[in-house]
Amino acid sequence: MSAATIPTAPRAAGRWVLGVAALAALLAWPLLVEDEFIQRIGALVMLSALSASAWNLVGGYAGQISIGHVLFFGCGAYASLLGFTWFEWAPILGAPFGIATSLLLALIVGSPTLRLKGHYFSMATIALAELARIVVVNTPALGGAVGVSGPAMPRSVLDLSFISPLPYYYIFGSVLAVLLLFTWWMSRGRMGFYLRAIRGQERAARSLGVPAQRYKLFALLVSAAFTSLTGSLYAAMLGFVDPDSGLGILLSVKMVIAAALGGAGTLFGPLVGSAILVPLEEMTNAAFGGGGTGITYVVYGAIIVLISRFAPGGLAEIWTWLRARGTRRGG
Amino acid sequence: MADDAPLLEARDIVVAFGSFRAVDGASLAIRKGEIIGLIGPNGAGKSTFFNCLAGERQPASGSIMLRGRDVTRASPEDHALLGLARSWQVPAVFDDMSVHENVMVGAFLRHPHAAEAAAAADQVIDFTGLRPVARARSGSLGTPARKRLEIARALATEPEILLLDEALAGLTPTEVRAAIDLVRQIHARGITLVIVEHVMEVILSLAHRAVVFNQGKVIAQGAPRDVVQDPGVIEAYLGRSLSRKPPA
Amino acid sequence: MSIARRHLLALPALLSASPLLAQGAPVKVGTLLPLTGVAASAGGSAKAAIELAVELINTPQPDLASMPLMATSGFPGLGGRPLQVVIADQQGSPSVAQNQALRLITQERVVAITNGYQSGLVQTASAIAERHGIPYVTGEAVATNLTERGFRWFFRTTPIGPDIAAIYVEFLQSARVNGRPVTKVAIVNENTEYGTSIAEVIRRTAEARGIGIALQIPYAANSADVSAQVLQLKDAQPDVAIFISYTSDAILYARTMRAQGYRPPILIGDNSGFSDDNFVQTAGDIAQGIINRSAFDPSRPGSNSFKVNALYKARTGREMDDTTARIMQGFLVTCDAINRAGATEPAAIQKALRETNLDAGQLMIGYRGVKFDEKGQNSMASVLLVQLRGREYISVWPEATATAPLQLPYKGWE
Amino acid sequence: MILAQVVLNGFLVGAVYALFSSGLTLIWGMMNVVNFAHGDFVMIAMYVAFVAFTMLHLGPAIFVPLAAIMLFLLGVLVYYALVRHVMRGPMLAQILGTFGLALVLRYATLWVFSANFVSLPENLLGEVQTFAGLRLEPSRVAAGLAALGLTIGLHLLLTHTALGSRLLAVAEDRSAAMLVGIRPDPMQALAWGLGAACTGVAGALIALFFYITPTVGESLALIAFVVVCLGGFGSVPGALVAGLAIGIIESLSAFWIGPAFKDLVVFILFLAVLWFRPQGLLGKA
Repeated sequence: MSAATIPTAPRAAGRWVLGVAALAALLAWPLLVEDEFIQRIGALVMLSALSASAWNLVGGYAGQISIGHVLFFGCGAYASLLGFTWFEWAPILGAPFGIATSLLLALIVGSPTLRLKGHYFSMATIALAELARIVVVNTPALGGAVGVSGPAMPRSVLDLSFISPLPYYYIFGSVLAVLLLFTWWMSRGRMGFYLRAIRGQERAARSLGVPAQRYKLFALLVSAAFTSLTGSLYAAMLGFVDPDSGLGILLSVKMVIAAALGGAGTLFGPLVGSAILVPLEEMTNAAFGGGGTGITYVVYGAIIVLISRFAPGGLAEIWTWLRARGTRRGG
Repeated sequence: MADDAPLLEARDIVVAFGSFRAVDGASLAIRKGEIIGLIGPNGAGKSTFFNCLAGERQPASGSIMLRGRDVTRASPEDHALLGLARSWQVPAVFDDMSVHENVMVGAFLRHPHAAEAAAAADQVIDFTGLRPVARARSGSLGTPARKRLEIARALATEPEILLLDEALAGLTPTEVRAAIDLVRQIHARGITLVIVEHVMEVILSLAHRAVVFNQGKVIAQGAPRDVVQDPGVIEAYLGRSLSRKPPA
Repeated sequence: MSIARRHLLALPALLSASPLLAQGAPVKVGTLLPLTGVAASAGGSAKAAIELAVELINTPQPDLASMPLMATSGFPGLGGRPLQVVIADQQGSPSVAQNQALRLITQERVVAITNGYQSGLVQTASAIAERHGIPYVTGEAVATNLTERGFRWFFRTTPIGPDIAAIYVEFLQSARVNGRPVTKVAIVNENTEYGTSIAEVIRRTAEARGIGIALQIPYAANSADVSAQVLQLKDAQPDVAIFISYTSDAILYARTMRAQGYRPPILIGDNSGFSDDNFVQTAGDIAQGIINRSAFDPSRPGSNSFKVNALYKARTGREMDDTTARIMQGFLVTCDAINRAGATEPAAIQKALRETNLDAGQLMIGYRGVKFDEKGQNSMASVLLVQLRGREYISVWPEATATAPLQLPYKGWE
Repeated sequence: MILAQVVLNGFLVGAVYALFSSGLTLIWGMMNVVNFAHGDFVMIAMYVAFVAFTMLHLGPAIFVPLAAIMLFLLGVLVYYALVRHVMRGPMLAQILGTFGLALVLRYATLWVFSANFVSLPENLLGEVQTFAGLRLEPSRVAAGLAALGLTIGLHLLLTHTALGSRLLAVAEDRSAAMLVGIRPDPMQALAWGLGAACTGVAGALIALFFYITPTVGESLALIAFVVVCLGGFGSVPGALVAGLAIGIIESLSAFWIGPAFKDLVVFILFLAVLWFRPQGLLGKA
């Protein structure tokens, strides 16, 4: 990188120490906590971070706000469980087919929808996901409204049917690590710059020779593949998917808000967002859900409102601000 | 490509908005090394014509050749690849990126690897005098710096021809002089320039050839000083403003 | 003020009353219900019923002495230990249902889990219970496949699709429209799992017994408008229209049929939406004579159903509907098994559940009894038909158990 | 005859769609702020009508304006307390903030009123009328007329008044508007107030014939978003046209193809329109 962007040696060293410590903490904490419910929340954080990070490629870096990513999630989830229903495969073996279907769908719908600007694009993605949901609901071969199930009893380890949430945590975490490494590599190279330029001013980017349509489509393809894989992993863990839980609009929105909360278009934003949202949702539900008063969502919603009110750019904004302050004080 | 062939040539360009012909059969040939000034009253069609040249808009009829290739229907990114760069009337910098990163986006066109692009961007930043703000978020810049950044970003694509759309509008006289200097230095690097400008001073002091638009047509072209004395031009456009003696 | 508020007020009284009578550490039972999301209204009713059940078990109820655990306080089989329920919100999500099942098992250390509401959620939540070896009893989920999974810890007290279809078809075979047998039947079903599966089993059963389904109209639940379906029926003029809907659509159908002036000779509204007291209160006056299936007939004074309903009404101001009653019955069966197990070990409770053998008199609902087959399905579950009169459903069929004679044709708003 | 009734019902449903989209046209379409809580604004207005009728014994002539006023205040409050700050950030922050707001409104209502379904008597505006064999519900006709009235009113406000041009100026370019001496905050707050007030009228009228429950907004909101987008952002008449079109298409496709597929038809047509007109039906290119 250029002279201007090379961090000074002590800061680079500090960053390495911080990174290694964070990684160690991420790897070790579930082993130190014995509570399975907490471990499971950890696994769900990873799952949410996976889908939000996949979304982040298109929605964050390229700035194309898709609210229909559940389409790809559903492809993965359904491919896994249909593979079992039709051929008695271990659910995870359906994942490649889910990814293939997602890529195909992304290719077909990507070109026309990525032409659309702003809200029109978002609405088109919603419409596409809803279309998929309605088609599945009305297609008995795809499980219809009833949904499809995985193996009731684990047959082999390949079924990924574990009593403890720990294996899920580490499996999801490893896939997330691959995705984040890719994102990191991408963000530092031409593609990352081009996607951010497209987000900033697409017309200006194109005048600088950025083939916007091609890059957006490529981002969508990678994003779709990882979102689909997330769906397959989800289905393997849950052993059940129906049109609402696999293709419902709420899931798309949750990918968006997890990324937005942590900071869209940043590497760790979706992970940070998920690490806040998922435990918050589960904890408020555990604490207040049984009361039946809805206070669960009042608290959950209010915290989201407060974050958006005080850090509209996501929590990454606070981080940048703190770092800027630190630099100023240090320098 | 023969040396005497035009670098960029537009023939009989027509752009219609409904029944209104914004550009109505305009033609223009630009040779390598020229500085062309496009002038004309508001709504004369010069901006629309400019956007056709830049590949931003496709004409209803007519053809555009860039370095011997037909680019009438080519995308803006293909224009960039062929060595045409532009700035925008309303600066369109990437607000969330630093100045250096903005310039890198342009540099990536010829330097696919990040390290090379960064080095190339550094050179352009030094050339355009943006070094002091290189690390700043470009969204925080004022208008003069944004305009300069636009030019820097365009230069980073290493163009043969640079199209500037009112790059000097809204600047103070001091800033205008600095900008004129920059344009001269760009030209000195062998880059052909097309400038759309309202400020006559700029056209008169920079342009080799002025092209006057009125009602979608090219009504006159030639040396700026001759053109501004053309009676037809005076009547169509310059009118009162010419009574003021242009500065030397 | 709202009913939710009243629950809140009643709760402290309940908590402070029970320890006085029962002794020892409470035995925890978990219950999964939809307390937020589109099914929240049903979940709210069920929650009130579960809380009533806890109160009934923990305090002596001589009036209900024919039912297990009612005459005593707490669990006599466990030295009088009181019952404590931990209610969790599954939020209508299969994933949350699993999370909450896991929380109930690992954090709350419940000895059994009950209910769950939507079949898909019961499926995922019970898979967690199965892996952890904790008994799971559902009182209301009807999807047939739930008891086909070979689970050893899963039990179901409610009648399922085939039982439901059988009673409808038997009724249709005996019913007369203008003096002739029923020939033309139309089904309008919401197209999620509930509506689809019930419609399917009715169609199969009816066709097997020679009654053709002339028209089936699946529709998407929570529609803003249902007039097209009503007009389709008006056009087709079936002898019988069977609606399978959730509460929101049930209300809209009743209103739209009135607006479009459509009344079939026989109108059947299957359970869920049409049983919901919300439907009866908001649209009952314009749906007079609608026929519903139910296992719960509180219209006969002196019966357990009547008494439980009266207690529920005193608590909530509303009638107990069939779904709520089936949920409560499932919960009571679980508690009876825990008591008979004489221990809180899951295996003991599982064994006691397998040995369950309750007769009709020991239930608060109209089943012939509760006895689980090898798959965990209650083989004695049964259904009867009820008809809306005023704001009450009265049992009308089979005639042997009916409180009042059937009235045809359908009156609607007149 | 049946077909005529199908089309008429579709038309009236379409008018309802247009009605509950009218407020969104202003907030999302003109001011370019995403409002995920729109459906819940409608829901709040329905509860205002319900409380006014059952507890205060007020008729529609009073509770409709009352809902408009209450929602106007809610809109202004939401603008100053939340939206103004959220607008500093990217568009995503609006999704985040209004999504959270939607949850708070929806479940605070559930807290107060419980999840039970309630409704107003269906004959508050009179009994069903029959004209030439066609059946008309007065409450739905009122909703249709209100949709028309609100659309025309909003359109006139935006195109024919000084206030309207100031609103548009702020929507177009906040900083440019400041340069010509328009204070953007009061204008934006006013837009939110007006948008919410339209929503208030819509909710109170819809309450006349629909059931009321805290989650009712959820099922209505998506259609409102499609209506505004299909009509074209920034086009008030577009939303009316789009609403009516969707209503009629839904009704006909539900009758002919089946109600399970009516949304399928609507979404396919929606995507087709975007394919040929990426700016919506009446939007500017």
